Order: sequence, then structure tokens, then C-alpha cells
Amino acid sequence: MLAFLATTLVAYILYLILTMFSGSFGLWSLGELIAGAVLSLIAGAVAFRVAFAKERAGEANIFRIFNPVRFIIFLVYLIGPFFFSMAKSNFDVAYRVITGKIRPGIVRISPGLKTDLGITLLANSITLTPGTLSVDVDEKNGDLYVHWINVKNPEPSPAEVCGSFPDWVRRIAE
Amino acid sequence: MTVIQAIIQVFILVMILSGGILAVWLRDLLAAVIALAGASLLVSLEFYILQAPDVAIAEAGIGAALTTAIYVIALRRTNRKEKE
Amino acid sequence: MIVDPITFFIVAACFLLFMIVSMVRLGLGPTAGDRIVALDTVNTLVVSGMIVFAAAYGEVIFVDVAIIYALLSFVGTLYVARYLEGGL
Amino acid sequence: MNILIYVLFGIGLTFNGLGAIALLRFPDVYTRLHGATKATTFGSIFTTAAVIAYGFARGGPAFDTLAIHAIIALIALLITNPTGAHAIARAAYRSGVKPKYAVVDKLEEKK
Repeated sequence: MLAFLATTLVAYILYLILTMFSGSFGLWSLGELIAGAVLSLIAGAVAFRVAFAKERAGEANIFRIFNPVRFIIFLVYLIGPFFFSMAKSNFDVAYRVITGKIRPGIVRISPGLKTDLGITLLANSITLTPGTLSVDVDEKNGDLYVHWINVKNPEPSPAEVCGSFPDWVRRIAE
Repeated sequence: MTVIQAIIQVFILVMILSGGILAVWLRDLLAAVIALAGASLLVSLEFYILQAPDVAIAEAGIGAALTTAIYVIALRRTNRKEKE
Repeated sequence: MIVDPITFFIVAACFLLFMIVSMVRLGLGPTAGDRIVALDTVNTLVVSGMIVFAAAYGEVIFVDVAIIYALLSFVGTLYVARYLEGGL
Repeated sequence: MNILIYVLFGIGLTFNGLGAIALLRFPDVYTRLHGATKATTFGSIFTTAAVIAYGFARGGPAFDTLAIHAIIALIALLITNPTGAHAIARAAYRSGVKPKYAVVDKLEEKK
């Protein structure tokens, strides 16, 4: 029931953002509001099993994502360290494109995350940050196999590959 | 203004043509499917430039997602390499 | 003072040039993986080019095409990737 | 405002071009994915930011809507792009493409 309500709410908010500035009734027109409510109810009824599948989330309480504190931490993470290291990674890529100096290899790191959301977030962050690209994941214990374009150490610790990201992700998603 | 728009049209048409030629010429059928997906992607961009966004949405759905899916499923059932 | 629309057309022409470069890799990539990488790059460039064109023509509905395209091209990439790794 | 838009376009086009050149210059699938994914995502952020700045500077309901929809398109791009790169890398590895010039390959030792 809670999953259904949460999915409906997210769909309704997305619909309202998409149709902003459409009418005279405040920011929205009355027809848009009603149509959005009906459509998001349908979407919630169809999709809540997929969006909040309990057996794949790892732990019981999967609604921690809706905690506003986590949202604020997530925004701070996106604007602060994530964007900074993304800019750094692009200058790194530019340097390697121009000079052609590479020393690639696939290494294994074990960040110790448990939930699906945390692993997804960390893998996507790793793909967009300096010199690393997540290739495969070990589903039993959450280890990540990372293609590293400039291998300094064949058996690195997580901090060596992706900096402080596991701590941030643990604060957001676990 | 019109010069730049003409240059844009020429670029897109050249790329559509090269995508189609690749789709015919490649012997690896998976590569041919990928080239065809690229060609239909650029056809959609061409519709978009000619200011027909509804046709572009239809072409995006059919060309990029549906046709690729159908061809890949068909490849699954048959051979990947084309015989001489 | 607001930018002249011709700027957007020049930027879009640059995007098309980069797409041609990526199409070269699509043509001569030795393995299928290289070709999918090139297709993914062309997808990203087309989506951001569509956003720039929408600003050039000044129409809102054009951006919606870009949103739909960003989501649908992902489906195509995933299908080919699933085929390559032997699933599906 | 004008100068801001030009600067954003300049940065975005530079990185997009680097991504396209990286596709030609690097030797194998994984390094090409490095160049293509990172550089084009970063460049797309900047060109879309220029369009968003243009929309808010023009003002009015139509152009505000354009800016908001551009933000949504950017979010869609930011979610799908690294996920697609991960899928391609995994598919390439499982289809038997080994990384060229690799000094270490832990995934090989697992199997």
C-alpha cells in the first residue's frame, strides 16, 4: 500500500513539473491537474511492484530514500565533490587523449555496500570520475570490478580508486 | 542563416547515406543492425530539423527501440554471420 | 541583449561534425563493442543537439522529443548489449 | 548574460569534440568507453546549461518551460549514460574482448 502511494506521488510530481506554466488556474489548469491525478494513479497501480521490489532491495526498510535529510545530502554530494571530480576527470581524459599515455587494467575493490541503490549509485559515480569505469559487479558480496586507465597499484583500497565516494554513498543510501 | 541550415542538411543526409551503405555492406549482421539503428536515429533528426516533432517521436520509438529489438531477437534465432 | 539564433545553428553544425567523426568509428570498428560505443556517442550527441535546436527554433515541444529520445535510445543500446553477453 | 552563454557553449563543444576524437585515438573498447562516456556527458551538461541560461534570460512562460524541460532531459541523460556504459563494458567483457595492453586483470582470475 505504501509502495503504491509513493509511486503515485512521484509520478504525479513528475507530471506537474512537466506541465508547469500551462494554464490560468495558478501555474496549472484544472484539466491538467485532474488528468495528471488519473494518469499517475494508473502508473502507480501498474509499476509499484517494479519500483519497490522488496526481495531485491536487500533490507526491510526501503522507504529510507524518502527521508528529506538524505535528499539534501544527495544534492550537496552532487554539486560539491561529485561535480568537482567530474571536472577533474575530464581534464584527465583530455590529457590522455592528447598525449596517448595509458596503462590500463581491471582491478577489484570491495567498498562494503549492501543495498542495490547504494551499489548502483557508487557504480555510476565511478563511471563518471577520473580514470575509472565499472565493468562488472559480484552480486554476492557487492564487490566491483573496475577498469582503471592508469594502474598505480594492482590491489588498491577503495579510497585509492574513488576517493571519499563510498562514505558519501553510505550516508545517502544505507 | 540559410547557408548554415543548408550545411546542416547536407551533413545529416551524408550521414544517413553512409549508415545505409554500411548496413548493406557489412557482413557481420549484428554490425549491420547497429548501422541501421544509427541511420534511423539520423532520419529522426532530419524529421526534427524539418520541424515535424510528432513524426520524429514516432520514428524514434520505431527506429531506435522497436526495430533494433526485433532484429536482435531475429538474430538470436538465426546465424550472426552472413554466408557468401 | 539576447543571443542571436545563428549561434545555436553554428553550435549544432559542430555537433554534426562530431557525429561524422563518430560514424567513422561505427564503420571501421573491429569488434561489435566498438560499434555500440560509437552508436552510444552518436545518441548522446543527437540528444544534446536536439536541445540546442529547440532553443534555436524557440519551440517547447522540441525538447520533449529530446527527453523521449534519451530514454528510447537507451533501450536500443541495452538490447544489443544483452545480445552480446549471451542473455536475452 | 551573452558572454556566459558563449563561454558555456565553448566549454561544452570542446569536451564533446574531445570525446569524438578519443573514439578514434584509443586502442580498445574499454579505453574508448572512458573517453566517449565521460567527455560527452560533461560536454552535454555545459551545452544544456547554456540553453537553460538562454531560456531563463528570455523569460516568459514559453521559455521558462523550455528551460525546465531541458533540465529534465539533462537528468535523463545523466542517469542513462553511465548505465549504458556499464552495460556495454560488461557485454564486451562477456563476449570475450580482452583489454589490450592490460597490466592486471582481476576479472580473468575470478573465472
